[in-house]
Amino acid sequence: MAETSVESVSAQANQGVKGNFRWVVRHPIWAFVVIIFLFFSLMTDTFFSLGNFENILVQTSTLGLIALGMTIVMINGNIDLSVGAVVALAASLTVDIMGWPMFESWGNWQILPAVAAGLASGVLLGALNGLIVWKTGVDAFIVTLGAMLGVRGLVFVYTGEQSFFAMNFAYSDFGASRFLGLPTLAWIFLVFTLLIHILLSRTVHGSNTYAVGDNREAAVNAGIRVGPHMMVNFMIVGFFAALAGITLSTQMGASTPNLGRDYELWVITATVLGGTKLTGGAGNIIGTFGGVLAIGILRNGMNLMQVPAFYVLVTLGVILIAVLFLDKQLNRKGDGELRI
Amino acid sequence: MAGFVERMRNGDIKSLIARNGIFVAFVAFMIAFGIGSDRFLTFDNLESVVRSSAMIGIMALGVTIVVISGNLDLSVGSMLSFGTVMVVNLHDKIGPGPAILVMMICVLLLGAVNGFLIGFVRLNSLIVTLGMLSAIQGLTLIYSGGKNVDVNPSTQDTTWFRVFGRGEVAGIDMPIIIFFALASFVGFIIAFTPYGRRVYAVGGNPTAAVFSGIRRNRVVFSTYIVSAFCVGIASIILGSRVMGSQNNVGQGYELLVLASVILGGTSLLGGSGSILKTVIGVLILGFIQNGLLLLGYPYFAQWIVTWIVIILAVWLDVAAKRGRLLSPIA
Amino acid sequence: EPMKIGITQNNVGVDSYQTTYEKAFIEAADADADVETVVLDAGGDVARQIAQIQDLVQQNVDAIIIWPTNGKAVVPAVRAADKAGIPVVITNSNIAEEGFDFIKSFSGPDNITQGSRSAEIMCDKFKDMGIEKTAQIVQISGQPGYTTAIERAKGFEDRLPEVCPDVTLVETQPGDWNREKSQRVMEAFLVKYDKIDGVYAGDDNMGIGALNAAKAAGRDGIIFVGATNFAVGYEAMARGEYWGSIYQSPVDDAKNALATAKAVVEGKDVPFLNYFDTPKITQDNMDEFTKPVF
Amino acid sequence: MSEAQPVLRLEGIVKTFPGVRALDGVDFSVFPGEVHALMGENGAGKSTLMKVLAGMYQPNEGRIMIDRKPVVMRNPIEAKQNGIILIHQELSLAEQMTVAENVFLGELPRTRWGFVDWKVLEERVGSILAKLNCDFGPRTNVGSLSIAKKQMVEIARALTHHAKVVVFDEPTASLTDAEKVVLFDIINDLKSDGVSIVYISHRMEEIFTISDRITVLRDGSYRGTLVAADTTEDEVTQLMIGRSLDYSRNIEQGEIGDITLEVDGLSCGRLYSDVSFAVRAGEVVGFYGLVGAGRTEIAETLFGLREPTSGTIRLDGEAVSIGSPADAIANGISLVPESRKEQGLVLGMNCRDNITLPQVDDMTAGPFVSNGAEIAIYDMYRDRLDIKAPSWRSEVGNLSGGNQQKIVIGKWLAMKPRVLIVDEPTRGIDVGSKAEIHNLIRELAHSGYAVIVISSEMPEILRVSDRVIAMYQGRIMREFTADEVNEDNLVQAISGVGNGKAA
Ligand SMILES: Nc1ncnc2c1ncn2[C@@H]1O[C@H](COP(=O)(O)OP(=O)(O)OP(=O)(O)O)[C@@H](O)[C@H]1O
Ligand SMILES: Nc1ncnc2c1ncn2[C@@H]1O[C@H](COP(=O)(O)OP(=O)(O)OP(=O)(O)O)[C@@H](O)[C@H]1O
Ligand SMILES: [Mg+2]
Ligand SMILES: [Mg+2]
Repeated sequence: MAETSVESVSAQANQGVKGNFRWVVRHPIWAFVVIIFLFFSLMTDTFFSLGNFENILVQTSTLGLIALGMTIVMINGNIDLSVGAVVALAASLTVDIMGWPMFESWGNWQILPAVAAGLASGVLLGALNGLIVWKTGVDAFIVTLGAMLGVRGLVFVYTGEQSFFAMNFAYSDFGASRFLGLPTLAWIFLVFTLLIHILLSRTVHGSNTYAVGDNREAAVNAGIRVGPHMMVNFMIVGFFAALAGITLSTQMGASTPNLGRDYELWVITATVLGGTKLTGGAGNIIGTFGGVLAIGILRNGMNLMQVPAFYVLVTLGVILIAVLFLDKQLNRKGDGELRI
Repeated sequence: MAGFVERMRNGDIKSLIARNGIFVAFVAFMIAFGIGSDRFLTFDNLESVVRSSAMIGIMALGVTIVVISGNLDLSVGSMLSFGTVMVVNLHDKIGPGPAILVMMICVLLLGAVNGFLIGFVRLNSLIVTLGMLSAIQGLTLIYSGGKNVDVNPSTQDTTWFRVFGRGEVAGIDMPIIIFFALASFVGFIIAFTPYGRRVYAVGGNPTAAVFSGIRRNRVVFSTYIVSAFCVGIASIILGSRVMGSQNNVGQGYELLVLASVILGGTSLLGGSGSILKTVIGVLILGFIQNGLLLLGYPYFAQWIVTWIVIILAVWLDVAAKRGRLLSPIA
Repeated sequence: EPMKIGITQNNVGVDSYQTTYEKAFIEAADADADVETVVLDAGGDVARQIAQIQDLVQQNVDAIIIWPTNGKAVVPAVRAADKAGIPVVITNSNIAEEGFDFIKSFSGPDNITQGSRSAEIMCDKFKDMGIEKTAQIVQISGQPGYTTAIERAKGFEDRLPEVCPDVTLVETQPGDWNREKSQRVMEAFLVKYDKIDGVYAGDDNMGIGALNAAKAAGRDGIIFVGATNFAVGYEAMARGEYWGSIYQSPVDDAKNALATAKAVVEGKDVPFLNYFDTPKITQDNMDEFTKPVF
Repeated sequence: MSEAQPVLRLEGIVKTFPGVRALDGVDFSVFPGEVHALMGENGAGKSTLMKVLAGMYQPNEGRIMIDRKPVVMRNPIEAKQNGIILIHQELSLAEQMTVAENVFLGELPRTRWGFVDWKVLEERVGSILAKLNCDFGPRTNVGSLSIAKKQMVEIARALTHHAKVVVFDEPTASLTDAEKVVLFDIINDLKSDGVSIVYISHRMEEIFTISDRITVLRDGSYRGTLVAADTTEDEVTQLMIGRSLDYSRNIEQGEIGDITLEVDGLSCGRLYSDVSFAVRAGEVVGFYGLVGAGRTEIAETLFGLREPTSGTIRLDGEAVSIGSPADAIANGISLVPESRKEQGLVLGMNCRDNITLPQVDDMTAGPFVSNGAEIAIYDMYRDRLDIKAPSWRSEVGNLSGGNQQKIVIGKWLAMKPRVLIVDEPTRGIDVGSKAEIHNLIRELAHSGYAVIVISSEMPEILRVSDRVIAMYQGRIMREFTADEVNEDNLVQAISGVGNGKAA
């Protein structure tokens, strides 16, 4: 067909010009990460050092782990606002259970059932959210907005408003431990990032995740069991929220009922900055990783530059919008686009 | 309205209930609490609940319109902090009238920034308003230097500014009157004017709206102006009620406001929803908090009950619309 | 070379106290040629505070002052700083005992004592009025889960039965350090309880919110006792509407913290619990105090 | 064939929606290896019946038998397991994914490790696409395809399975002739493999080309089954709409007035270039060309949706600049867009509000929209276009495809424009209504409108146009008057051969 050859010739020419920028166009957040990285390296003496990079990795690992799960549910066309509350629940459960008298004789092994219980709580709440979304057909935004309040309530019921302290120092030692030259928490984050990247890009479940988010009705028609599929994804995000709560509590050796407040908003921000669409069907882990790093570097860099607290808020807000704007400019479509 | 009357005449009560699941939820709820506590259905209590819901309610009016047009506004909470701090701070300096004027202009400007970025530049509304949430919070702190602001105590009882939060007309508190007046006004505009029709169309299918000659950019822009206007009004009431303000008074309101809008059955996808239902949503949320307090439950019980009620109410609403309880998704 | 002292605060801008503290801290540091500071704010988030402590360790400051967002959760971070050889001073509200080994000193008010003192103020007033056998009171506490809120409530609740065993605390609800929230909570209390003789609020800001509600409902004769005396509270006392509070100066708080940290760096001896005094203030003795600046 | 047992039998199927009895005791049976056409007016219940068959809807009454065993199919998955595949009337694709992923959606091949087996996937899809003569590869993004090609992707799905029954619901509504030929070959192949086909279309000539038997539905009830070889178009039409069609009722050309719209040297990037033509009041100009020829893009430019890179547009002799559809409407230009779902309708709104949307500003009583005026307009076009909807309050999204299209047309006719552009106006419209719409277009021209008709159906172009403009790859090749034009020279002009003036 003649008209396609016209198209493809010009498309090829296009590729030649833009070839090198293609990757950046697909992940504009990484351009931004590089820019702020250079900026803070030049502006402060303390930013550019291995120790600081490790700090950034560990500090972002909390948001980062949750963002992995959030990316999946958002590609799926859903959202989970309850992650912050799940962070607090898992942390409180884990830290508390490890101190139960029944595990006293277990020594350091007492950490295991506690961690298992913490993770299970996240997975279960995820399953509950997913089940409600599936069976009632109520939008995930609403279901998880409710859960965000309700789970926080459960945390307060469980803890009686108290913070818990991990008597077993092995727990917080783990949070500070290193493995093969990197902080263990950084490893956990990196390994799960890789796993989820593979899950999304290589497996059937990953492909279905995109399909369901892209066009739920089409997915139903094509015979994907959309309900259970979504439920699994909610369980994944619940797992990661719980895991983040646990790794965070290993850093603190303690838990507080207010842990994870506002995390949902920051995680969603990082994910969207990474190119995941709120409407579903698009996004990837490479972008999310960039989004998480961007927020981590910004916060760390501004701390090191001693930006006054009030201005940090303004700067963060403005930068969020600026990145979105950058993304829009890079992804501008050609003359095929209508002026809608 | 005409449809409503007609359906009543046809005796089609079942379909009426089906279409308005949220009202049923509301009534059931009021009865339950009325049985649980003898104070619940007293005039004083009802008035107190509606009064304390009025600010969330007024903000929810604007957010409803934003959501109907297919967007979100998460910046209302920090905008409320900003407006309240500003109007209270300026009250003693330039007098209540100018203070209100200057504050309204500033808040509308913030709304215009939202509207411009989302309507004309076409940036994602969730992230823009989230960014604005943070930026406005910072602006507020810079403006106030982080300090609480207060109306000079010696004028607190004499300034006419007190009317908005503390005044009464015919025994009814002013915030309630403003809330219902504004709700009727906005409700009529959105339901019965060409402007309202355009807002629904833009939310329902933006492409088709543009193909129908609607200037989508302007419509989206305008919804954020309306939202900012509502926040401005809420700021006046809050400032007047408290006669002072903190930099974080509005923190967390964005999600409460959104929750009540959604509770009323406005879909986040845009194109549907109504002010009347939002008002019901606001009242349900207000009564949950109050009802449990009266029954003597601790505050975190409110959160758990809110969880259950939000899901049940919205479920009832969508189930009624689709005519079956469970979703057909396999 | 000046010494470098880093501080991570709880949540600047959440109320005037913290803001005034920050200002006073920076002013005091600027006035002192020997000190250079890194001033950070955790925004109320424990995780962010831990990150900030790590960043300060990374910068190798000479001392770290921490205003804990949570007394327990910062302990491992404090321990890490201590391991890195950086002395830590805690300010305003203390950390959990488990962390005492890793800090040089605590500088600040004693929140439990403050709670007890508020209970005493309340009780003394009831005795004056002769209603200590029948009085019913309500409590409006600070943001749930935060140390200051918990300690003040605990101090109050423990002390009250000791001094006035017949006074009943009928209900406690949080006001989140927020005047408007507190006003709403009080409105609900007023509907619910026909008899309220006293209100204890976790700070004056919330106390004034409660007072607003009582005034609007036309309920006179309620005794309001708060903590952290704010300017609005002081003025309300002057008008005779508000009974008493605890006088606590953020300027003293800040200066005390900086001085403690400086002394630690210089290797001087400092008391481990370096409390500064927070006296009772009521309508009777308020002339002895200047009006708070915040 | 009649002695064989039906592979599929639907008995007494009843399906109701709030306020509508969409199916009222329909019987329908399909024999192995036959092509069974299902016909009926818009809203007769064809798609609903097929959705019941595919497990998307549960019937209120009646039963489904496959191989003489009653089955209950609660969802599309179970239908698939029973060997039933439905190619939807409305496209049902994941737009942001590749062709390959879409074709095997829900059943992607796996490797031993549970990963997607891309190699196998691409091979299998590649061979299916080759069979369908498609010029795009398995890795192409579906979102970048034209509607016709998306339709081919849908059709490709039918070939992934060994199905018992394949249902095509109006597959040709947006296919070109070339693709149609491929489709019919595929259908014949399937048939010779013993697969049964249910084929829905409003195009008589297709029905008689490929079907063995024809079942007609009317207002949700069964009207009869005819053997294709023994019947005529007229008989089928009679059964469908209760009367014969009178194709000759073509309204005479009225008085041709002054030039209303004039386009001079209009270009828009790579989409089309150097386009010049004029339309006079009282005249219908048809634009014909292959899909992708750039006709839609010209219409969109005139309607303010694209910015031309060069050239001028004149209305009544005055140059105008049209920045948006709002400007276009203010200038008296209307466009019935190509894609009803995306561009034409707000699916969640009711019928009345959709029809009056472009002019809602003018329908006020005081500050409020006037209920009466709106309903009057709705009623008028409902009657004219024979729109079948339970009431004006029905959500447009719940109407049948053809009735949705009628709402779009009604919406733009109600504007009473000076220049009316209609892009593929009768896509999915039944024969009766189609004739009615053609008459309407003629009538409008007669009363002084300037009308542009874009269509890929040659009979339609030939029937309504006073002049025909043939386009090829973004350029005007030739202009014909109604007297000159015929099928042969038109086909020649749009395929780029011959003596087109711009060639
Ligand atoms: N989900 C629904 N809700 C309400 N009514 C519906 C729904 N789906 C279909 N209908 C109604 O059922 C009737 C039959 O519609 P259907 O789509 O089956 O028609 P069709 O024969 O396929 O028409 P077309 O030729 O236009 O595609 C119509 O009156 C339509 O309005
Ligand atoms: N061969 C092609 N390759 C890529 N995109 C195409 C191709 N053909 C058409 N398109 C694009 O697909 C969209 C819709 O295609 P459609 O088939 O309606 O083409 P069109 O230009 O409108 O054709 P016509 O002028 O015949 O109506 C248009 O935006 C068009 O640019
Ligand atoms: Mg159909
Ligand atoms: Mg076209």
